[in-house]
Amino acid sequence: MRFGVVVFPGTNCEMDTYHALTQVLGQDASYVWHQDRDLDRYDAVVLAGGFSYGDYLRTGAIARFSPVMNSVAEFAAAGKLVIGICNGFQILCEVGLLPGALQRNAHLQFRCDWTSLRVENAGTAFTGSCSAGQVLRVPVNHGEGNYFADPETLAELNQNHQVLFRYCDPDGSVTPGASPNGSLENIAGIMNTAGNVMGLMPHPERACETILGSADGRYIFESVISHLTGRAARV
Amino acid sequence: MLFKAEVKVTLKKGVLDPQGSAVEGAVKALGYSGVPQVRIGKFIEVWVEGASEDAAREMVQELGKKILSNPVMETFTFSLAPSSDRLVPAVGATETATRTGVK
Amino acid sequence: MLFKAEVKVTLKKGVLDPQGSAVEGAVKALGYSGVPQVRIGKFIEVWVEGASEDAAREMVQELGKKILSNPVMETFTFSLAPSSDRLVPAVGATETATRTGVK
Amino acid sequence: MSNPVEAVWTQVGLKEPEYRRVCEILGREPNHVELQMFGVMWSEHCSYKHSRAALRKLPTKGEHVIQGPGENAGVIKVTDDLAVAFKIESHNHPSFVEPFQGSATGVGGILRDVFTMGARPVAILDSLRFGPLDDPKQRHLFAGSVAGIGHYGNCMGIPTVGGEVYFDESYRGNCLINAMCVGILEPGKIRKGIARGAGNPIMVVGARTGRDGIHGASLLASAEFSEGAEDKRPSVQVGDPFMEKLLLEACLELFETDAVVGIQDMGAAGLISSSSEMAARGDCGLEIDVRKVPAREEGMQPWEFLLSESQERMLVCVQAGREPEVEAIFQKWGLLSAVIGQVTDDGMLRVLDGGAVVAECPAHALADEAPVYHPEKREPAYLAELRKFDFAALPQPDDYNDVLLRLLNSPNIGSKEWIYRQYDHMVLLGTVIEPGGDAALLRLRSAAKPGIHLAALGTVGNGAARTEASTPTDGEGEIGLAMKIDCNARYVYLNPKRGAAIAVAEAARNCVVTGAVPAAITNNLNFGNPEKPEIFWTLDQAIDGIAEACTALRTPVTGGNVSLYNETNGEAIYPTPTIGMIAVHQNLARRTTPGFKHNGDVIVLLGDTKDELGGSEYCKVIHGSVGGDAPALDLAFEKKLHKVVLTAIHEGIVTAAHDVAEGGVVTALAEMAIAAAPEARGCQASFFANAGRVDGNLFGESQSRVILTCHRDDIVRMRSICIENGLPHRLVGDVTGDGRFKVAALSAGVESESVFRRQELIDLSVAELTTAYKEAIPRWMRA
Ligand SMILES: Nc1ncnc2c1ncn2[C@@H]1O[C@H](COP(=O)(O)OP(=O)(O)O)[C@@H](O)[C@H]1O
Ligand SMILES: [Mg+2]
Repeated sequence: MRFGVVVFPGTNCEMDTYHALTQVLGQDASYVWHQDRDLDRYDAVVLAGGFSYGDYLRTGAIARFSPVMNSVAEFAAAGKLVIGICNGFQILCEVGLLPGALQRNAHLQFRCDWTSLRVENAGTAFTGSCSAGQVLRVPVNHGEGNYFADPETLAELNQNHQVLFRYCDPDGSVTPGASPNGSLENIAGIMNTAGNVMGLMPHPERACETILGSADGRYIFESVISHLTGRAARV
Repeated sequence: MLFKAEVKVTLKKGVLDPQGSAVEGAVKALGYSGVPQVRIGKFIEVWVEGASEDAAREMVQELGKKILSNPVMETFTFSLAPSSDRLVPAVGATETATRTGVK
Repeated sequence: MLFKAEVKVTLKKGVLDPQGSAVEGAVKALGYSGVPQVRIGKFIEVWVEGASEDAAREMVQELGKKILSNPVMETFTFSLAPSSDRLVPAVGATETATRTGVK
Repeated sequence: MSNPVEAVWTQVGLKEPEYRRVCEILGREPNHVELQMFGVMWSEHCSYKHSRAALRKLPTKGEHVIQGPGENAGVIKVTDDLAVAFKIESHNHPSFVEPFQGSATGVGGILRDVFTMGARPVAILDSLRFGPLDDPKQRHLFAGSVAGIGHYGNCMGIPTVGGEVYFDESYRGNCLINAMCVGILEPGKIRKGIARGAGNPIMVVGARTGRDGIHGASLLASAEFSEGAEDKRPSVQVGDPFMEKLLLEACLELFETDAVVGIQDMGAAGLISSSSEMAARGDCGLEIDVRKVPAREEGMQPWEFLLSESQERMLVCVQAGREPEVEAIFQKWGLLSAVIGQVTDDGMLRVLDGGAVVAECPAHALADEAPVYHPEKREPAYLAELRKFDFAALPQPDDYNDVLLRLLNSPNIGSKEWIYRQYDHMVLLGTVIEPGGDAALLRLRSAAKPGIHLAALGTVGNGAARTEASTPTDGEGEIGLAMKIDCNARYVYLNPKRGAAIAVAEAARNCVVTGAVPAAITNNLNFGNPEKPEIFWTLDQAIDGIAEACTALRTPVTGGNVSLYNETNGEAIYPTPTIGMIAVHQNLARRTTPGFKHNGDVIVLLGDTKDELGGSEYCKVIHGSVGGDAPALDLAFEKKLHKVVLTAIHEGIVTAAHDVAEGGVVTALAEMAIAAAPEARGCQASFFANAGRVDGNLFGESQSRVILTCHRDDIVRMRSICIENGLPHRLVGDVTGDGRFKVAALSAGVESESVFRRQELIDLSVAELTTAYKEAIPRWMRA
């Protein structure tokens, strides 16, 4: 499958995402400079993590106006898969492809740590290789990952099973202490109503090799790959 | 004509403000008791060239909506007045975003 | 008596404002040409209980110096007026944030 | 000379004889601009005039050293196609004034030093010193510095993988912020800070120039702090890591062309320092027009352009005619580039202001001809006093449980998680041993490769790249880099030479316990005012200590930084020669960490335990005293220890390893139990305590010791490795699975030497240990 990894000025996880997709998962990938508009050749697009435009003003606030974002919106409207990791998630919220917003972590500190994620909905393009309730060990790395949405939006997200991952204890229970950032209802990752745009704060690309501490991130990428190829998961 | 707008961006009611709460805590820790609440927002000074005050106002309103605030959690208000500030040739790191061509 | 102060914290002249520059660039790239400068500061709303307006004013002045601004790089001004706001006791994440404490 | 003239040199921080020397060189009195240039270039910070002669004692050669001191960073060769550039830098004074921005820009500066060499930065380490945390001002400095370092490194996407921090009274008025950067490059592609080729253009690239930090180098970093120094303070430099990220990517892309003759970061003393140094290295002249420098502020004077320390800028000497290429690359990254002058062949640095010459002097005079001082040195009287310290007067504790918990709860020993959880320590996918143990360990087959930049990887248009998926290995046969930054300044205070040697040995030991072979160091000499003979003696001794240790351990010094005048109101900090160590790991599958791995593993203590309490954290925390001498150090013995540890690790018989440092052997053991989490393991151990005091044996900080664990079946082999190398060792206990931490002391019985008396001294749950350890810093920072 062909992945486009979108790079804004200030993006800094593009090499990691590229490494995971190509070196570990054996997929085709190439970088998409934020001024490019042509996404036709890709089966899926990943907005990689980092600090686009320095995170100045608000995370994702400036990147959302990049030319590539129009194409990403069209790509998504055509039903193709879009994944926003960390800063990518923040951008997708700013541009309105995903509901809600990401606020400063409740404790006000940047946080780089391992977290446990409970898979809330295993029947999606992004989680098909997981089982419901499965706990994935994936690190977070952000200063603003505190998910916020107004009560109506939150209710809708829950109703439509759009919440894909919640921070949990290693045994799978969702407790306030398990959240690294004070996120509403421990939300770590969500998708849009159409089910083809996902944003998540944790970094699955950092958890694709056991030597790095976990290979659980592969469940997420393998889900996408098998959704795209229509074949069974390989994990 | 040059105008200067002062844009105040504040969090919507009901949106938690961890920074504000932290300041409340710090204020208390310093021994001040009568500070029931602190909310932290942004104060953005925007200098705009406009044919008229109305034109300038319209522009700031647009900027406030499009970029300076995020309607999911924030609101903004602004005041605007003619400015006689002498600005350093409008450059600075500015070029960054321009040249990298945010649309 | 409850007062509400609106504190504007701005960077001192000459201090680099990377945020402001980035926004300037973005604004330009969005096609607005007449925005020579943007500077980003903080807008802080502080509710204070005071015996008099003067007492409240004095307190805000102190807070501004000690907590709300970083005198090495920033300056602040404020306005203050009686407030009839009914403040809801802070809740939720507040607790945590308070404890992490600024400063 | 009349009075008004006298003020002239002091205004720029020069001494009268220095001023006279300038006049001699020029054959006339300098004008205002020239005076400023000499003032800053001949400042301690830029010229090393007090330390230069002593620094020559450091060993700098080794067959793997391909760039020693003198360039922006040192470089060693690791494999035929991979070299490592690394360097350390201090930002002490600016951080004391504004901790967040001071520390952030410190990181920014050291990153530029490394990528200007043509390397891609892959790791940052930080070394921090503050006063005690019960002081709100210290908490403010600490919190601000950590946030600032995180802000810069995190935004840049470069992992901060390790560091160290100490809190001590001596840093109350003068914190230390040292940052080290490690980068990778192809050995043949080193870039240098040189200008050459008359007619070649000189370009400024990156950020605009404002009045930031003017006189930072000459006044802030080259003089003591005193009350009321406020007015001397330059405007605070604000870091823009976003700009620097663009600058990094643009420079790496530029280096793939051959348009660059030389490049240098514009750090301390900005344009004047970079231009004169580049000219001096190339033995040429330079003509630059300050009006061509993109300015951020209005009405800047020529000398302000020359001295500005605005961040995120580089000076580049380009092949004539290639300017458009350079411009295009910087433009792609949204950055400015401007030709400001050209190389000449007359050896002069000529500064123009819109065409008119405003300053002219030999480049060598500025860059190389600052006076070299051989300051007076005198052994400080305090040392003799300290040596008289009577340990017998210290009572032995009644409750060893309590002692251990208090030690673990000391911010100097306790977990540093509060710090490194604020740092991205994983980005680039290289970190295979995260912070929290001893050294950090990075794999080289990470997402970052030398010479890699986005254009080379193929942005859209170059077609999609596909690589065969490699089966993820567990690192078998893979090479890695271990790194650690270390300095126990209390030892240096007690014994400058030995203390400095211990810093080298300890940094090396921390790398060795991961399985890596120490290769080279960089160092940051943080001291007080060198014009005081006692301070200079200490500095000189410390350099001797580093030299001795580096020679013995075969870790040449590839560079470093000197930060002097770390004093406030006449009070100097502890002498703090921070050592940044790089070590090479030949097989990542054998990487070793401190946490206990298996129940039933046998615990082995390597090295000699002596009753040495001098300089220990135990004496400080439990008895509130600092005295005696630093622990003994035998470098040949240290080397032997390294050999044993490395042999055992690479034979695959070591399941966990940890060096013994602050808090002694019991603390080290406790850390191994704590690090076993999430597994609840414990241990049952006993130590001999017949030679001297029990507390001295348990908590003393004898050097050259490592605790490791082995499977029971491998013990015979482990012992024979020790015996073959003549290394003392003892089996001290077993790893247990009950989550209890038990330690006993063994002493010779009264009746017979061979009958031991066993005294159970410590029995705690590992959960209790963990709480004490993890709360050591947070308990202060919540206030
Ligand atoms: N300032 C810091 N920044 C990042 N990591 C740190 C810092 N201080 C300590 N650490 C990490 O915490 C661990 C313990 O550090 P330290 O107590 O200095 O170890 P040691 O006693 O072995 O020298 C190491 O992995 C170290 O890299
Ligand atoms: Mg150690």
